[in-house]
Amino acid sequence: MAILIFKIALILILFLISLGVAAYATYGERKVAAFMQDRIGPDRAGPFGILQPIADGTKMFMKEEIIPNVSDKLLFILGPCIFMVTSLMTSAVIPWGTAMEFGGVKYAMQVADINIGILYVFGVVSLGVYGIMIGGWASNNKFALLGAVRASSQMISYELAMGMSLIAVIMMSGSLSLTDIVTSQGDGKLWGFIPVSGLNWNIFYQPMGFIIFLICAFAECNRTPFDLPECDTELIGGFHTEYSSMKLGLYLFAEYINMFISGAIISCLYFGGYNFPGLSYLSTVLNPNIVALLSFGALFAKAIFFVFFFMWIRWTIPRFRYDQLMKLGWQILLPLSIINVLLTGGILTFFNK
Amino acid sequence: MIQLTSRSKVVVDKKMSFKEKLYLPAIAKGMAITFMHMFKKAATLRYPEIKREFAPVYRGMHVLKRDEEGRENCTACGLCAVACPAEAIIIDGAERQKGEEHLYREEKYAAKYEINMLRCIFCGLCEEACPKDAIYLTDRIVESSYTRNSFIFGKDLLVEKMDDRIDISKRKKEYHID
Amino acid sequence: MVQIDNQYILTELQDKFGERIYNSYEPYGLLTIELDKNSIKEVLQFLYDHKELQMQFLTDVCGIHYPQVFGKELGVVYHVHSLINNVRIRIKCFMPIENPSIDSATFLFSSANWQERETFDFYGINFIGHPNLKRILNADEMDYFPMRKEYPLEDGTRTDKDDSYFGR
Amino acid sequence: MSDIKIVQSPPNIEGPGFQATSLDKIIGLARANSLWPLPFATSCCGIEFMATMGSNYDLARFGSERISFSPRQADVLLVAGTISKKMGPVLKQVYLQMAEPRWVIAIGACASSGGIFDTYSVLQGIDKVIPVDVYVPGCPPRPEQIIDGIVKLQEIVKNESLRRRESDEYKALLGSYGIQ
Amino acid sequence: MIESLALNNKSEKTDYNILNLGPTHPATHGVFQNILKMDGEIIHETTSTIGYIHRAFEKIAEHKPFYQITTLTDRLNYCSSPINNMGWHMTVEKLLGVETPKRVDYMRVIIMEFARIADHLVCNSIIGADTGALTGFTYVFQWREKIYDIFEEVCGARLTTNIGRIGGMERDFSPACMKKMHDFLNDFPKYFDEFTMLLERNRIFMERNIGVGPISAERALNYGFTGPNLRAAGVDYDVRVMNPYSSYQDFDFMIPLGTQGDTYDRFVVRQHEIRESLKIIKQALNNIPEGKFFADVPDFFLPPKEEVYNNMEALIFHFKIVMGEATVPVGEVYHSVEGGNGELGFYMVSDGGRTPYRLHFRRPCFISYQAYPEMIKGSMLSDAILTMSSMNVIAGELDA
Repeated sequence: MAILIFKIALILILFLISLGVAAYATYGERKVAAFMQDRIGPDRAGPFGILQPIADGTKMFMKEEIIPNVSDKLLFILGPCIFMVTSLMTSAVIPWGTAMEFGGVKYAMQVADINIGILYVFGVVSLGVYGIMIGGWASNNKFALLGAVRASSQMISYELAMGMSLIAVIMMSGSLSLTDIVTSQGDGKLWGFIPVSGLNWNIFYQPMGFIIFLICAFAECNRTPFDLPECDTELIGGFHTEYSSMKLGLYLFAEYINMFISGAIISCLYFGGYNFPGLSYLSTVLNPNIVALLSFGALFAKAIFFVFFFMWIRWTIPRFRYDQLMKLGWQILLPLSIINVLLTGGILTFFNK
Repeated sequence: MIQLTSRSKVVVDKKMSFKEKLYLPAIAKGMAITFMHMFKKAATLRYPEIKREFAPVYRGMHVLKRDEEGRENCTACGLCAVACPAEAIIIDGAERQKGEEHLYREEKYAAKYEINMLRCIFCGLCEEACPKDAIYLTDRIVESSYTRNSFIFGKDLLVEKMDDRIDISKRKKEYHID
Repeated sequence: MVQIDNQYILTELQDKFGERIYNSYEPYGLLTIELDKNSIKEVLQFLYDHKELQMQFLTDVCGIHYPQVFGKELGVVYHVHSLINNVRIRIKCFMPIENPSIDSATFLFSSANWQERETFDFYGINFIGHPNLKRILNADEMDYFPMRKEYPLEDGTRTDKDDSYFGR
Repeated sequence: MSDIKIVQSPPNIEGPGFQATSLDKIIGLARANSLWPLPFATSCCGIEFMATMGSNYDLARFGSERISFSPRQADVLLVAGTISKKMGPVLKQVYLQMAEPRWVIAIGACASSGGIFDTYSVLQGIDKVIPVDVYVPGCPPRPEQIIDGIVKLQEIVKNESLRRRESDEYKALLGSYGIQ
Repeated sequence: MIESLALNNKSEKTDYNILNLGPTHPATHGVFQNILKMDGEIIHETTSTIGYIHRAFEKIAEHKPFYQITTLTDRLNYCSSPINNMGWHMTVEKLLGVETPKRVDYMRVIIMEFARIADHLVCNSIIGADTGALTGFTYVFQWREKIYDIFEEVCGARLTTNIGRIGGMERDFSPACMKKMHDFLNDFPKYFDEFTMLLERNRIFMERNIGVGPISAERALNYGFTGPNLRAAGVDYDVRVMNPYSSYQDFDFMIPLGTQGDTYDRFVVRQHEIRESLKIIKQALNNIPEGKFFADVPDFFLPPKEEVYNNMEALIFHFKIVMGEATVPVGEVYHSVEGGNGELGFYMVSDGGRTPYRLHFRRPCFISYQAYPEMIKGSMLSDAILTMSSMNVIAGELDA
């Protein structure tokens, strides 16, 4: 019973955090963009403009909802819902921190520790594209349709390379469970000879895999340089051209949640998740609950850094063209990720003999 | 390729070096640039609070000048209205009556002087056309408003207030005639 | 190597076309010829193919309207440029306002396409052989040719001016 | 934020049913700080609008930097530049596609009144086809003036009652433009 | 047999997608409408409709005295209005047979080259923005702002400048203005390099642009291309060199050339033209001669205000000029300058009246934009948008 309460509480907290992060990521995006462009950014709504997301949200709620006459109404409403739900669901298998302890019972800071966590992430993420697809198709607008088609083909091509790059990580940890992958990145000997504490991260073993995974994550989140499904200058708004009011808000929100979650997943896979130097020492001296919060903080900070990184990239580089994107996905990233798998396998067998 | 002069040179190089082919170096360089800009002082002026200084010759809202004794300079000759490409100026002239010498400098004066600020393109031709030192454009901007009628500026808004003289000496042109 | 100047061009043209060149003069140094409108195609082709001249750049096409010249009310003015020799020539063709028509230059210059459409739009000059002669700048529904001198500039929808001042 | 002075509500939002309640005020405040523009930039004023978006003036400070080119998502239609008679129906179409509440700013002499183009082909002010909330003079207006226009519009938005869009006056206003 | 069937199928494909791009599409930057017939994302056929901001410049010009037409030329190519202004003044001066002093020429060159920089900055930063890199746009717009400051210091306006007068300049450069110009020359190149580094050799950007919307030199000439677009195709036609006006023969500069006439060529050519313009401005600022800033044309150049107040003769000239009653020779004149987008020509017919009898603008955008359907045929939607922004089609100039 207690575990149920804990899990429900965790789900609620994660839900709120995701939403809060997404809301403030919109603000962060605007501020980051502004600073990179020598501007100030929103600063009128509240001190430093921190109420900006609230203003935006309120406005969107109060805006008139337009459902085009020519659209498929059910699907039109379903699209943003699917997108939002899937983006929120992904966070379920992420180990957010070390275990908490209440009354001598340990509670893992993870909604569901399923032993195929990674596969679950993949499954849910690939469902997300249905949200875009359905929304774009139901709008009955050519720009939206083009955006939807671009989105789905992009997702399909990049998921492959993403999966291949992950296989290398799975080979190293020998498990599909995210918890195992994270714990294996704690203490140990880096490259087999440098003793480290909480820094035995996969990034040091899998730099190429990381880059491939990162690029694919960009593509999965529809962020520049892969924001073809919604690029302003070509498709106006892409798949969400016809959406107004909060349905548009859901799309925009979900995009930022996706960014946050992929930041968290990247951290878990390559940057040690909640591990940080000195974690094992602290857990011996401090209350486990405080340690759990600290480790959660570490993961959170890493995820936020990646959100920033996403924005940084967005405001720096141009986007690809559709055919170049396909070429990059199939002709460069996929072979590279296969090579990565082969290399990893070779090295593993060579050294672990 | 057709060569017409001897002063031309092909400047485009479409061959990518290996480093350029790698994508990442150029991206990293770009990211470094944008990152450095994060710590630069923003170029922004917070406009309604901090106002940018305009050039002294800026062509903003018009003013109908008075002379040192506070008399209106305008003599309603109509040259400004003729010179206006937007035909935004309407003048009604009237004869100066006895006892009004302290109000108007010339024998004729503009009983009605209206500029339609929405039509006006602030080209400054009226200022140039004025032979009587009467109309000037100033470095003040015309504020936006809610109705079209509120942009018809009559003499009440245009004639310079005695307690708020506008210095236009910097606008006057200097001619170096040898 | 021949000296390419206005005189040379004029002689070449007169040798070839003779009487069909009605008039020629050089305002501000630019050779201008008035041409029989039926020979515009031939002249443009001649200038284009001429070994020395190579007038292969059509700078400009525009119309003009002289309502008081009877029988020659509408005109088309061509500016042709030889980039190699850096020489220009202006060709004018006039035609009566009833059923004005002239051969299109699109057979030689792709750039003539829109310029002729514009001229048609403004003056109603019919370019024979033009691939797509319809209005370009104005709305298709327009039923007059606005640049002809008899049509006013304003459409009378402006409400905020008083025309009684200063002879406007 | 603090030193924005309270002004009299502008003339076109006064009248019965227009007095803002406190809920209205909060929502008005939110809306005013999140005016997403749809730049309908046709000519010179469009370039000045770009300058307004640029670093030196930064429209983002007013929460308005998220340009939405899709009319469904925009709150304020910024008409910048000459609207010819050929363009008029397009402009009206865009206005119709926008979701309520929607506002219109006419930027520059051409959009507001026709400017120097008193000709057969130019619409003498966009208020001939759609209702306009704020006029910005100038040809083209300085970025300061465009920001002024946005600030003036924010005043309208802040003080607008939520019921205004259902009121008869508003319907009559739209009706006069042939919008049901 | 099977092959021919497949071919047949391809050629008889009838279900094309029709996509209406514009007139308010964001990438069209205003008012161009292109109806694209598309096969997936490949453009098969394009129909361009223009005229959405037709403002009847030529008709207005027939109703306005000469000095008021400057305000019209401002609004032709509003990205580089000073060039248009100067071109118009030079046309009238050519008609009147006025010789301008060297100082006027140099001042004009400085202003025109600044305008060219401003124009090319807009174009290139918009190419960047259309590829998705918005930041470069904000960087160079700060410098465009500085050019505006200079214009403001010279004439009092930022964009539609109404700069210069028939027979000279409106006023001399003020010391503050000179300082701003020198500051610009000193600081701008560094920041411009930054912009260049962001885009020019970035593989993503290069791949987006190379081979996009190409046009061969022959086709470009046939389509009447001029300016950077023609030079990108590899023809070094530049009015400043071929028919120097306003003392351009005094300056040493190079004509940058492209090879294929694709978007990348156009981008790089413009980048280099900015650098060349800087060179010209530097030379002009260093060698600017002393002297009057107006020519001796009492019939057109307004006398000093003090003279007007006190001197009857000056007052009469003043009235004559403003009323537009100065005598003009009868005749016709064609003058062209190198505008932001190419040869900007003015063909004026004067009948001796107060207004031109006929004034035709040779608008480079209008003429070169016709090639657009041909240039984007067979390319993708994204390419079409880049091609359009790289041609720098300015609506005001296109529709007149």
